[in-house]
Amino acid sequence: MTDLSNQTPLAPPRSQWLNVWDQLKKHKGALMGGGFLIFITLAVLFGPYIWTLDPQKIDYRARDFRPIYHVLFDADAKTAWGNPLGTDQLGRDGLANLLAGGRTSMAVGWAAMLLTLFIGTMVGVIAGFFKRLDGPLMRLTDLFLSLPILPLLLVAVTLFRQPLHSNFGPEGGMFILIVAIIGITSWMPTARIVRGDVLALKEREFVLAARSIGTRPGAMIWRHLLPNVISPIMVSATLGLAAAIITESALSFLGVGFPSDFPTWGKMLADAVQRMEEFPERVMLPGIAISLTVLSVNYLGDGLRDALDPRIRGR
Amino acid sequence: ERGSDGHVNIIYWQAPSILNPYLSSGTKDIESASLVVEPLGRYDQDGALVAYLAEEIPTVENGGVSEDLKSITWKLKSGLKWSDGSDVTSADVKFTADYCMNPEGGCAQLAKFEGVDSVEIIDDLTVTVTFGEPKPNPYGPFMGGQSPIIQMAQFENCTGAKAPECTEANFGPIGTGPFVVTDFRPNDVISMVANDNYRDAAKPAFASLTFKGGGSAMASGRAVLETGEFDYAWNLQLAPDVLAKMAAGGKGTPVSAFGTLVERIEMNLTNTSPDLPEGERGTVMHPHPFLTDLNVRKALSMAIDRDLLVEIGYGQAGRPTCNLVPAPLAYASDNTDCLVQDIEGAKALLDEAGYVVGSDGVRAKDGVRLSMLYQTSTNAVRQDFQALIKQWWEEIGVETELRNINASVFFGGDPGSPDTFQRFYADVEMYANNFDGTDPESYLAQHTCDKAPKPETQWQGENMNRYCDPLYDELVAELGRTGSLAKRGEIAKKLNDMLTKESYVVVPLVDRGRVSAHANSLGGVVLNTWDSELWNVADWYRIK
Amino acid sequence: MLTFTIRRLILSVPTLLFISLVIFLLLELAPGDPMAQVPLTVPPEVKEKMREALGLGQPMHIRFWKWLVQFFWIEPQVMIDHFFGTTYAVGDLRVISWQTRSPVMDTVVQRIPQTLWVVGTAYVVGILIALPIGIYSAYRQYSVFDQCGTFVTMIGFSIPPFFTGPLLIVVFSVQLGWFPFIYDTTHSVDDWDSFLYQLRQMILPVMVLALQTTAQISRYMRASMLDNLNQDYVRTARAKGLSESVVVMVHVLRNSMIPVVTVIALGMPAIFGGAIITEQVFSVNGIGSQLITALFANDLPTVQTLTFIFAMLIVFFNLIADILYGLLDPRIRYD
Amino acid sequence: MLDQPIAQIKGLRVEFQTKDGPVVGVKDVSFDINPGETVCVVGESGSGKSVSSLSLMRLVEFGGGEIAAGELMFDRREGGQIDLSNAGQDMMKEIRGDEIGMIFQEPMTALNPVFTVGRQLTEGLRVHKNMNKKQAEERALELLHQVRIPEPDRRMTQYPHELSGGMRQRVVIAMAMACEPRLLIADEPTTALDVTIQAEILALMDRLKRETGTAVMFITHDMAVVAQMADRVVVMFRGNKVEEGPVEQIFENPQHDYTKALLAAVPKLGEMTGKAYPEPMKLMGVEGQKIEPIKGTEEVILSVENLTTRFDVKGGFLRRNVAQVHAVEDVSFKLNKGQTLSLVGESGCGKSTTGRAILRLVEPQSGKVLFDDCNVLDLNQNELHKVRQDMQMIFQDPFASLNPQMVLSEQVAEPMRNYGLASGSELQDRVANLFDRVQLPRDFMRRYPHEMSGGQRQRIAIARALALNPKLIIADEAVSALDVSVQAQVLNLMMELQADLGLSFLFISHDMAVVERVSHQVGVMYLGRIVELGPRARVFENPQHAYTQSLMKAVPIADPRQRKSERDLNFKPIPSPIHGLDYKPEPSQYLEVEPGHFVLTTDSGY
Ligand SMILES: Nc1ncnc2c1ncn2[C@@H]1O[C@H](COP(=O)(O)OP(=O)(O)OP(=O)(O)O)[C@@H](O)[C@H]1O
Ligand SMILES: Nc1ncnc2c1ncn2[C@@H]1O[C@H](COP(=O)(O)OP(=O)(O)OP(=O)(O)O)[C@@H](O)[C@H]1O
Ligand SMILES: [Mg+2]
Ligand SMILES: [Mg+2]
Repeated sequence: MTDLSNQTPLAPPRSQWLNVWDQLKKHKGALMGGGFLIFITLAVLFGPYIWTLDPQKIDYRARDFRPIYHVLFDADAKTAWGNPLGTDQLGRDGLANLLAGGRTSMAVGWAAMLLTLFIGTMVGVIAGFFKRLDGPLMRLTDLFLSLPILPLLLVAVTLFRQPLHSNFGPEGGMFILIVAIIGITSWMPTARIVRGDVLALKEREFVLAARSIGTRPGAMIWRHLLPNVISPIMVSATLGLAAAIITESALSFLGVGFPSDFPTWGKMLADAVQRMEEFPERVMLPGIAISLTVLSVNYLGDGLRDALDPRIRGR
Repeated sequence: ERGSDGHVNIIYWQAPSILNPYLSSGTKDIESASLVVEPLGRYDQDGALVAYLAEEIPTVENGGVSEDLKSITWKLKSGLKWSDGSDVTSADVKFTADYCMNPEGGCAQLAKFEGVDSVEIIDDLTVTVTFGEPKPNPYGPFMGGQSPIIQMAQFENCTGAKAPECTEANFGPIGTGPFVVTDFRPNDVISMVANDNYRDAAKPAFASLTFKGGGSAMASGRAVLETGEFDYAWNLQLAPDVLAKMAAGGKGTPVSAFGTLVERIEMNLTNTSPDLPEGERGTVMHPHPFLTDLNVRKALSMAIDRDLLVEIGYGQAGRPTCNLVPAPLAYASDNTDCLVQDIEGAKALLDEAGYVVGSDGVRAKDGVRLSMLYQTSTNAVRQDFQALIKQWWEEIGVETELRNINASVFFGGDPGSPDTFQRFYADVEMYANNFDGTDPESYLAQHTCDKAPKPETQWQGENMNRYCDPLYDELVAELGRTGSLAKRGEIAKKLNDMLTKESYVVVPLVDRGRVSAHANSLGGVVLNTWDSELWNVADWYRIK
Repeated sequence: MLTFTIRRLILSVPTLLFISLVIFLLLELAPGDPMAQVPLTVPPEVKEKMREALGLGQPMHIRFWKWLVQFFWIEPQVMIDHFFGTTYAVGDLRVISWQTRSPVMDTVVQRIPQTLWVVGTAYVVGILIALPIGIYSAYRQYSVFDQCGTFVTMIGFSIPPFFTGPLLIVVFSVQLGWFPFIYDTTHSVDDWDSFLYQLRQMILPVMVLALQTTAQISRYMRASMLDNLNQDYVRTARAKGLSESVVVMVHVLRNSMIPVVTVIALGMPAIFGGAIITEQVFSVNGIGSQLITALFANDLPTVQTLTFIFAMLIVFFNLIADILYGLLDPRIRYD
Repeated sequence: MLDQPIAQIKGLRVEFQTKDGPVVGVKDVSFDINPGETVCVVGESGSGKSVSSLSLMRLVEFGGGEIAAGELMFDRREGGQIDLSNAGQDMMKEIRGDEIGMIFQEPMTALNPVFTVGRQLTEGLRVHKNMNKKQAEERALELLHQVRIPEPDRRMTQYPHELSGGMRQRVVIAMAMACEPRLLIADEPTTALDVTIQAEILALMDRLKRETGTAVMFITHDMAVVAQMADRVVVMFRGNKVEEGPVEQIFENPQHDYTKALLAAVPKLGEMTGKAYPEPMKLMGVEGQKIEPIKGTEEVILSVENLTTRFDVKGGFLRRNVAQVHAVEDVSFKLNKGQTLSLVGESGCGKSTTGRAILRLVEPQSGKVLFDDCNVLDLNQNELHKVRQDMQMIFQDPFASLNPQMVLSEQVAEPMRNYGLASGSELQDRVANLFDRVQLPRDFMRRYPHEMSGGQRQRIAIARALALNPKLIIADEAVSALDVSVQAQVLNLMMELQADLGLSFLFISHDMAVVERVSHQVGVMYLGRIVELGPRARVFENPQHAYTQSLMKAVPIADPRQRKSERDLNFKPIPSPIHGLDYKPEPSQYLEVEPGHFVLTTDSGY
């Protein structure tokens, strides 16, 4: 009789974030992804203070050096300990460029991704939630989908470069411009996906329940809808980061990106494609950096999604 | 023997959009059209004139050019036939001139006909072109790839505003050249077969030809040098080491030749500070704070190592130069004093001029810092140049900010855009330019005072650096009046020196040649930078 | 649903008109000049004359109106003429490209085949690879296959085609010499051998493009399968004694396909839009390269027309996606 | 060999591999099922009933479970016993659906949303019985007739979401019975159904058992159903079997404490006869319970007049509007302050819709809802927001009505945030008080809905509804999904609150015994109309309308000695509430048979 009354034994109450962390800890991929991401972020942030070589410093006597490991398969290769990852055709240091390029690429990737997510989620949620705005907002997405990015960028450069340049400097201005353009030209898929999910969520009973307790639309979106569309947003985020880094490189490639003395991974990759056969490391290194970053964000996103989902967390 | 060598494949990484050179002046269009339509005479690989449809090149000596230099009389070869079998007559020649000079036609080669008063038919095979003023160089009309003869019968109804509507004619002009178009896909590919009515019965050796356009210089180089899919690739603008690596593929050979194309840095003599109001910014109203100082300009030039630029950017397709007009020999100045880099000298010069190095490593004088914006179009080699030059300039204490602009904006004349090379909202800019044919007169005339781009002219004009020297203008006028070749050369050299070694407003860097490549099995290729590269395609053959 | 479709179709007319206006204004605002590619040797006066000949002197609204008339009134007539041999449009001015001075639509029609061959095939191939990968990785979540699949697809997604393209060229065309890499657009398929050649010349660009498609679609497929695999109805299906393959491939797949099909439908316009970088790398010269050359040459009529066709396809396929969504998922209703 | 059991479960132990290490779902369970016998498995929520049955189908593996020990002997149709616990999946494929059929617990999700009912019904038949499409469809139609779905032909081509919960459940039952399995596992098959349908289904299963010798393993928490159906009863508690025996023995002489508690908590129809007002239930193990009648007041708080709500029906390939569901048709009633009015009726008769329409969670077509003398239907969004502070709803499905991503304390705090009633630590205090009030431990505050048992979730829903101190609570099947012991607790809680705070309840339910216990007034709904309305005692003791009478007759009695035979039940096919667009329903007219006791005189469709 005694043990009838008490319920299932209780786990000690814990903070929500501790729970998320606990869960994340068990996701090997997420841990590795997160670890690598932290590593690479620290590297690009503080690397330049440790590896103090100026990435733009041209030393044409030391040009076309191979990475140091190259000695392993070719004893006579031109290498130097001063340039562990080799140098490019102008003798600029590979490692220093990789670090400096990473800074820009990561910054552009993250900023553009966040902007994309912000606009996409907002439009998607609003379109899904307010029936009256659905039509106009979806037509707006159509419009943005059909805007060609190149002329858009050229227009933006023409209109805004000067003011941004004088306020934020050449790099800062261009950074804002590029992030903004990538952001406003890539939020549409997120918006559509989020809208679809919100449309379905809206039919769920807990939304009805929330209405019955007097939840206003704003709070409804914030408390009930957004947390439940986190999973597609995570997918968009991981794909978005990669897409932003790639788009930035394509823009540099087309000559509308950052100033030429401002390396980014994408630009390094694009520049090195010509010499791919002779100096594979020049494409491989930035390529691997991009891929690993994207992969680690992807794994981290997977893990976070699992961890944030209380249903899975319970298991 | 005609048609005995089968098929030949040509690749241009820019694709031709139209086969009528009068409606487009793109190199790709002119050169592809040169397979089909021909001028009366062409320039050969040395820049000398050779007769094509004309019996001979008219000169003052042979009486073809009048003594007063006001008219030139061309005589067609007899027995010439269009590819449809009809005869080529002087009416076609006159029609060609009328076609281009029609004010509504928007003819791209109008400059060739500049100064032409009238074109008269003398007889079936003879025409006379009369100029309003004496023309020391009367070889504008009907000379070179830009100005071929088109068939009157075909284009009769296509003059003026109707020119663009004749798609069929523009895509498949009837010509006298060695090939005839069978299929034209704009911006893609042209299929051609040998012209049955070509004047030399033994030519061309190839029965058919494919002219593929599009892709990249990289891909077209590969297709000729590495995989052998194509026989001829045009203008391989590739880094020298990349090209060398490709050439090691062994399927083909790169060939190079030099013309008048010079990569240069232009110095802006006006102030383009964004703080100035629009309308005054970048005009002669506000002189540049420090580039107006000859010493600064000179120091900037001295700091540059042109040999290294060539080695890195162009290899066999470039050579260092200090001249705006590097060729032909008669016009090229012997100015070579810029060829040796002299960083220390540059520093000394600046010291002397009173620019002292500040705490940030940048020189300044009276509060004016030597800080510059250096712009150019987007292009891998130019960006390498920018990086190198920036480094040198920083070594001598000049701060440099780089900017690269999409070529279609930079070279476009959109008056609304702040980024065009005419508007020149920067301190220095780099690009390449050349002149048509072998006479630099109009080229040098681009630096007269009135050619400066300004708001009133919608920023159109060719005198980018707003250079203005009455002496120079006077000399240009004199050049226009001078007929003697020797005298002309002298004046031209003087003008060249005024712009370069005397004032350093134009800082030439590299004399850029052209590298193309042909398959090892393709014979008869003679690279020509004065005219269409395909000028002698009739002589090409297959090495067996 | 019918009313929904009709309403959407009607609504798409003003939408499209508005889009076309926005595109037009955008292109007008964009810096650039059709004379940018004219050699510097051509003097400014001549350029000015050429600009006038292109009609650039006219005010903006007149040019827009002209374009509207040409595109919506004359071009359809040309199409009718073409199919029925009538002569409605004879003598009317069509949308003329500034570059080629020929009707834009003719070039488009000429280029659609190679774009469809290459980009279309790549899309189909990409989907065909992506679906099984997505399904199996979800079915065996966190298995070795899933991990590898994730790895490879994410790598594929994060590496730009301007890298994979040349890489494949170096390996397969230069080193091994197996496939040509300059696409022959004049090649016509009329027998087995020419078909084989067509296959060979398509393989490389198709591979590059399919990699991207595969990466994306397989991610969506996997996520969607995962959402459905744990649903109760799957257990019900199993309890009926259906085999695993039927359970997964019929019950789960059908539900998972709902979002994926719409993603696929939304990707369709891109097929017609071509693939700019890949087309350039392999000289395929499809619609994508037409657009990019036109952009660089500031050939506004072509850019405007192509972008607008693209916009029409986007609007159309978005409608299709919405309708498909409604048809595939009986729970969704439109009213 | 009739004495050989058809299935023997011996020492079953099922473990789940979770991220926190293995969890034991079933510890040690053994029992047999003989041919033609109905074994009822009862027990509290989470005691391992479903897991045991899933193990028998070998479906636990797909949910991450593993049969750690034990044997599952099964007697094949062709003879020969096999141990299912180590049979291959190929073998299982043949057995599942064909020899063992299973009815699942949640009808809402058990059907594939994108296939038609017909397709899902015929699938199994075509696999196991080698029927062609036509034969299978004929058989499916026959099955739908058997489970008494209205308009079976139409249903074949409909999608699951187009059916009401009860109909879906019947489709699932039909599916399980399609191949006439030798063993039918029914996991709470009738929980979502109203008494009449429930009675029909039970009768159907009974007939099947008799005619084909099918053995039935029946999982339920409704002791009345157990009493009606079972031959033998197995009682489970926390993964173990605690008691097993013939049904009479279990009911009359329970041995284990848990069984005793369970039986004590069962509300029995007729318990309230003679009492004018509802009163709380006597619970075992609760000391000092005060049991007092709850009188309430005579002051009208909610008055519904001629409420009508219709839904559009889309049809055809293009999904055009083809008809309307007349979900609520001309409904009027009055509810007094501090009292409870119950709406009863079969599934799909419009009870939930009525409740929602009052709160304007669905927009009614016409009518009046006077709450505190203001017409709710005329309010704009802002005024509505204000009114909702006084009217709250507890939803039918507590799980669905809680946000899966939000911790419980937040969900309870949300209404107070919405109205800015409290914030900061005051808010936390009030939430904690509410938890105390619904007798949930405070350390549940950080949990998520899925971490709770059904009963606990329902209490959260109640706490949330109470947060605003409303005057009226609409409780839509608030206790149907709970097992009896929890149900009793929740009912007592609600009555206690009513007594303390003077709450009014609109209580929606199909469980007549529960309704009898809690209501002051009862309204019987049929096909969108109220067919009978009056004080609880009058309606229960003197039902006037034919439908009410049959409803009363169908109520299962929690006494194994009073089984109803199939003949007592007189079933009428249920008409459809769907009518063409041009259909004009006539207004309802009532006859007052006794003071306050009204009966519909116009046609109700019954
Ligand atoms: N997939 C699973 N993973 C982990 N644990 C599970 C899983 N399924 C069931 N359990 C656990 O197994 C135990 C038995 O669950 P089961 O579903 O059999 O309960 P039940 O008796 O059917 O209860 P109810 O009456 O609520 O349906 C519970 O403690 C539950 O938490
Ligand atoms: N959103 C809707 N769209 C269309 N029809 C609906 C909708 N909601 C309910 N219905 C229909 O309205 C009728 C009444 O449904 P309601 O949910 O009110 O029934 P109920 O009495 O609560 O039944 P149950 O006891 O099964 O919950 C049913 O026929 C149902 O199919
Ligand atoms: Mg259960
Ligand atoms: Mg209901």
